[in-house]
Amino acid sequence: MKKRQAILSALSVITLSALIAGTGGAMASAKTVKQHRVSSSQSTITIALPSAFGPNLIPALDSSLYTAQITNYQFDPILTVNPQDQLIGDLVDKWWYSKDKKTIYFHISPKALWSNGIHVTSKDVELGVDWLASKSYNTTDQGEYGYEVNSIVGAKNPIPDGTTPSGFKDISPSEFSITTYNVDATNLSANLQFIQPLPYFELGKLPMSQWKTSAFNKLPNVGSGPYIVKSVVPGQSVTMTANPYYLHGKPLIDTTIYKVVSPDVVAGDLVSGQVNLSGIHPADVAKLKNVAGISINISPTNGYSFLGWRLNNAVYGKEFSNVKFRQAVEYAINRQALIQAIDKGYGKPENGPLPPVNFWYNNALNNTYPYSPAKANQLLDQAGFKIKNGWRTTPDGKPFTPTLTISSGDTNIQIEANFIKQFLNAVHINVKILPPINFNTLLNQLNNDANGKQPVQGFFMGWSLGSGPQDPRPLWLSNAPFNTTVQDWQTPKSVLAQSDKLLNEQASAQAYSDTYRKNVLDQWQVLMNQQMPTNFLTMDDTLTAYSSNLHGVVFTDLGTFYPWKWYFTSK
Amino acid sequence: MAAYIIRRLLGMIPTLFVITVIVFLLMHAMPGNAFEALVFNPKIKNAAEVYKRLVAENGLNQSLPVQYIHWINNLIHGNLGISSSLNMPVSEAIGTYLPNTLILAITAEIIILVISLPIGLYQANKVNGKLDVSTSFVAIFLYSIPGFVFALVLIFLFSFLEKWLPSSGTVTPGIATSGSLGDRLTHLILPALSLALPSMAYYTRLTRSNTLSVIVADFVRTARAKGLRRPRVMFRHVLRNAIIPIVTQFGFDIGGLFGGAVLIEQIFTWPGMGELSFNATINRDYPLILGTTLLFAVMVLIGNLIADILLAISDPRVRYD
Amino acid sequence: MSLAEKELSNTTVNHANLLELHHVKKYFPIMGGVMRRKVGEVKAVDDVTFSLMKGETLGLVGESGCGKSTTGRMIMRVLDVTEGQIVFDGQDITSVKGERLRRLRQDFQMVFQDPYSSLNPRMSVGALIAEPLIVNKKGSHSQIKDQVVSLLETVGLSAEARIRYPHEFSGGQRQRIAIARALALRPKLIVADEAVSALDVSIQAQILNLLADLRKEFGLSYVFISHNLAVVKHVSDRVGVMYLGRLVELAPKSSLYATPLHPYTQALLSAAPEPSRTVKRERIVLVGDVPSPANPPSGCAFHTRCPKVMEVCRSVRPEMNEYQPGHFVACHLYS
Amino acid sequence: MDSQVVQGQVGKATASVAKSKSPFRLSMERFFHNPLAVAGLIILVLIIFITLFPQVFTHYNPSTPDIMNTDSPPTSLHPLGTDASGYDNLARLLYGGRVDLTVAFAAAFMTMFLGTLYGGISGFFGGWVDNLMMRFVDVMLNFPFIILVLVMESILNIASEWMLVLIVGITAWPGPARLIRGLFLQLREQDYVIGARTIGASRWRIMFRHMLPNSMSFIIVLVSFQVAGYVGIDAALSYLGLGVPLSVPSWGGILSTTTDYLTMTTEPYAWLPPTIMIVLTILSVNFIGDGLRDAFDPQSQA
Repeated sequence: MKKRQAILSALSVITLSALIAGTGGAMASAKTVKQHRVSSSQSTITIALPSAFGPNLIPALDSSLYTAQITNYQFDPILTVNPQDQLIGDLVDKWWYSKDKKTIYFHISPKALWSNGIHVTSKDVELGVDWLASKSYNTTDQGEYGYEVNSIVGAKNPIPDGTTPSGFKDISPSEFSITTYNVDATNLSANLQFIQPLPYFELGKLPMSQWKTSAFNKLPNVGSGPYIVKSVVPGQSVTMTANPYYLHGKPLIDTTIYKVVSPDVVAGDLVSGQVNLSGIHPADVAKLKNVAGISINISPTNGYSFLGWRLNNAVYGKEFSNVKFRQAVEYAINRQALIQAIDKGYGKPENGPLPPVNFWYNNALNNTYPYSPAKANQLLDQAGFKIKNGWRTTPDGKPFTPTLTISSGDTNIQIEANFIKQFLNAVHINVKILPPINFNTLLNQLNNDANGKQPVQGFFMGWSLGSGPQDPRPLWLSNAPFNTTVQDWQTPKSVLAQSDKLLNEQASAQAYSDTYRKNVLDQWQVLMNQQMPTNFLTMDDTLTAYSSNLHGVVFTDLGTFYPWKWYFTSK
Repeated sequence: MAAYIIRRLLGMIPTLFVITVIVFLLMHAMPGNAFEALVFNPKIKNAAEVYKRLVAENGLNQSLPVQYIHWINNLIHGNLGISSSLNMPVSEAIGTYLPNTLILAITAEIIILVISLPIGLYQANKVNGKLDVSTSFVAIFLYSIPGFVFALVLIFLFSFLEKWLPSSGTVTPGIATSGSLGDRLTHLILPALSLALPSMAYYTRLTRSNTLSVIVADFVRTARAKGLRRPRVMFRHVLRNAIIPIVTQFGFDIGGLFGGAVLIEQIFTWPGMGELSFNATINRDYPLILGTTLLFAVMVLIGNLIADILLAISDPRVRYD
Repeated sequence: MSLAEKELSNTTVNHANLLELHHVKKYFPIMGGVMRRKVGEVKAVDDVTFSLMKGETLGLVGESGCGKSTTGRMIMRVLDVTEGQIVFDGQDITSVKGERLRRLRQDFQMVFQDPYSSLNPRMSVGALIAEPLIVNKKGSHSQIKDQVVSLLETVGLSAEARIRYPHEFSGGQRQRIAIARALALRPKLIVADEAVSALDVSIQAQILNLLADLRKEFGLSYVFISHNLAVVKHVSDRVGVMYLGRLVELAPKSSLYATPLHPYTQALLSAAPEPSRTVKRERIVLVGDVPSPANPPSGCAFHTRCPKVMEVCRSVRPEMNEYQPGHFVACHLYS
Repeated sequence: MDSQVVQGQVGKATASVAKSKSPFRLSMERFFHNPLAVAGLIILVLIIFITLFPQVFTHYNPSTPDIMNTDSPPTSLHPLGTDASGYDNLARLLYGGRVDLTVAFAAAFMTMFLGTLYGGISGFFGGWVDNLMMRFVDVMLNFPFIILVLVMESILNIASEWMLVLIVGITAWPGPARLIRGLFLQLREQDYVIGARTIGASRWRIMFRHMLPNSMSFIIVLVSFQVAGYVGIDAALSYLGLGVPLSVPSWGGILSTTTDYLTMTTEPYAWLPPTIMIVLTILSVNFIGDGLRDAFDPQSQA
């Protein structure tokens, strides 16, 4: 709980996941906002952040998720997704592909203005691309964005500051094109949509090596998003004011304040009105429901928790590699009970690598692996795990006492691990939970385990998949650097090859057709569901509490939408 | 005296050296480094390569002595390095966070002094009187409550039940008077009180016993015999002699206040050194760990030096050598 | 013949000497400066030579800070000697260490000024007196117990005191306990460092008498250190007067008190209250403070305050000379 | 001749005498005449009894989670409700003291042992030994405690109450060491210590028979205040996520998960009992420590 959980939350989705503001959205598709006369007494909204934001406010420079939340308020991307997970225009209003699908043409919306009234031009987009591709930017850890532009011709590797990858063409002030090396159906939604134009008139003359130390980085005075930073108190709050030239219209609320609040007092701040919008714990829902003036929103999340097994582990790698073992574990764990106990019912069982809320989720996976100790026992028996003195042995007849490694800091992880241990003990698997270790230590042990000698056997973690119709390849391709579970998923090789094949197919030229891509991803999800490379556990809902007189907030699995349409009524 | 101070300052150098060496070894004994987590971040392309490059650029693949010499060399040139978790120069991070901690610690010390001293003096004058016993009891009682519980109770009472004081931060964002003296003071009260209260009991008792030992001392008896009035004796003789050990103790406690602030800073979202160093350690941000520890050590050593000087001034028997 | 020569000749010829100090010095370093180098010395004891015969009591007098206690502690080997030689019972003990020193120590014991701090409050009187015997393995458990009882009675305490603790006794009684403890090992020499100064006058007399009795009974020798001239006169055979770490006069009691030679001794004696009112003496009042031993005056250390100062006193340090038989004085007036 | 004297006087010493009181006994008598100290002692003994025999008061196992009954309000079965793991709060409260008291006492004794040994040696020998040893203490004192705990936990990679004891023991001794060293330096110049040297007592004898017994009262008082200081340490560390694992019940652990605003306002049954236990324990230990100090050193009472 407490402090360190907030630190983990970038990776672990368990509780209090951040409110990622999806700031895009098409005016055309959205119903026009009902014009409640905004004579509200309140013109300031205060949003709680569970952990401190970073010091760098130039987009993508800071690695903190919370900093991204602030910069995403100030800088709109070229494209965005709507609450229905569809890719729609933002600063760019029209885009089209060349015949060979390698070049994409973009047209900048005539309404796209900087907050000082100047038009957003191709030059500004170019600067945004140059920045992401530059050596200066890539000396850092690439922030939350990573090397997003490496698909662009000429930007495979970072290029010198101030140069433009040859794949980027500045056609006119309102038109530009991007040419990619390969045909990739996922590229636009997974990478290019996030490109944020940067104000050329402010940053164009400044060498990129000096951006980090520039005044603009500390207090960017111009932006293309709904709110512009007005003042920053390092480590505790950022005050932003409405952008009068915002392309979707001037926001109705004058001031947005992002304020870092300790998770212990945030509920109190909500009740006392010091905070208007904040993520909360599942246990708090029932308590806050009864508080006058507070509303609660429950949205699914695009992330899940899982139980990983080191299939290359020197001690039990062979046992973990048996698919029947992993399937048995999936049957043995009562995931619905976990959701009831830990999430107070706000969540769903997870059956495959994509959560049910995901755009590409295969509904055929629903209700696979229902809780069934009998089925689990049966599978384990089949796999040869015999019971001796009440505990199962390995098929070789040796004692089978696998361990679970968990990270310290988050109490919920420990609670959940204890329940999992109980469930596994019930099917005679004598699993032991090792004392919690530091999260970095756990990562280190997972990272440096090519020979399977690290103490980690089973581990318990969470995954946040980010917004949009994602490309699962970075997570699941057999050579994905972080994908430790698939990496050592040695047997059978044919399954791995099949998975890679499907993953590449879902990004191929044919995959520009949603039906084709869906079909491929469906097949892939079935394969994963059957193989259980990790034991998928639960998907927890994002729980948000907000002032009841705050209206217009659209909550989805991708975050809160349309901040410029939010408004307060008098209570 | 000057020679004494110079000698003490020079004497700090080997201590600091040993501290940095120990910190350096300790932090490298911790598994993992600042960039390990990005390998697990699916949003980062070519994460393995990026990881390798960052490790190489930050010199983490070099031998420990080489890394240490590099750090010392930079330190001599006034460069504390770049924090990998904050992505900003360590000196800048410290420059941002240190003032908050100093303000908090100094205010807490003032509160301790302003409250403990009169109470302790009063108790010493009315030893075993009703008030002496009851305030002693209250002091021990307050001392017995874990600091963070106390902080949360204070927030509950004064920020939620009665909306008198803000629950977090150093200033109120988004208002006209944001950052004004009054605004800052209202934010300072609760965290400073939370930090001060556990020590207050201790200082009250220290004052009480110091004053008692001074009161019975011969020279006060003499002063009284000379016919000086009680308040005058109290202030001219007793206070002067009782206050200095307390101020001296303050010097020794500076480190404790800094370290003890970690919890309080977290609860009140007070961006100070405790928070900074805690996060640095969790994130394996080596340059920041070294920078903050060095600063802690310098603070504590200076605190000790001040304490020693005060002691030498107050007690001529203590020689500068 | 200078004192030093005479005393030296004594060592070779006269084996009646129990203790001899030859040019003993004790300098305490003063550290200072940035690098904490030695920047000076406090000459606590500066070139002191004297001897003590078996069965004799030598009094050492002087103002506080004159080095008499330091001398006593060097004799006890509690403080290391900076320079010079201490010979005890024919053996050079200046730099004896370890087991040998432990064995030698049985022969010389000490009685401290403050009987409140010199007895470990956590030990019973029996344990305190038995400790020297136990440490030096003097007999079995029951033998030691018997000895404790006898020692207690020797110093005039009842055997029941054995099971009591020091805090239950008065100052005088405690000093008796301390004496019993010092006697336990049957020493040849006892250094009594202001042994009665902390006691009431009536008690002082009792303790002094006890010491005198014990001297006869056990054949003891005493080095009796005190700032109190009357007390020293009461117990001593010979008296040495110290000033600023130096011995300025050494003479048999009768001779010293009747005809003090050194101006300092004269001043001390004139200031001391005399029991007899009939004897009227001219009071010599010394002007100025005692100079710092860290920076003693050149020549005769006393010249800054001496009423009879001469030119030579400022530059030449006077030697100790035998002015009358057995009466030594270090003063240019008599050379 | 001497032996004859001894023989002759033995007879006189046989008369029996009233029992004499040692300084320790006198101190204890003073202690037991101090009502607050006695009250503290009684409370502490009660608390220790509860933590030693929690089975008397509850039949629940504090480490068996009950997934079907989490976050329950008080019921007749669970008078203090259950927590997020379905652990019975009462059982956790009763068993929880074990960890806090073990950590507090063991850590206090460990720091005192290390502190006494280190400070004792440093103060006893003085000189360059002392100088060198104290520089090291300076170094140790300069480490921010919580950061050091964090680093140690990362390195040693275990989380249990014994880990806490070890960490606290390793990190907290320099303070007491400095105090005890000061005391030993002072004791070294005491007449009775010099006296012990003149009778030929060995260094060890001087240290253990003379200096140590006379610093014992000081050390006991220091221990009592250390215990009081460390009862809360588990709570503080748990709050930062550095405490004992969840499966081990501890007051600090319970407290650290129940201090958010909503729990504090709506579930007093969850957070008040552990708070009361911690406060009571610290309070009673403080009273005992106060009583001991006044008893050993009557002057300090004035």
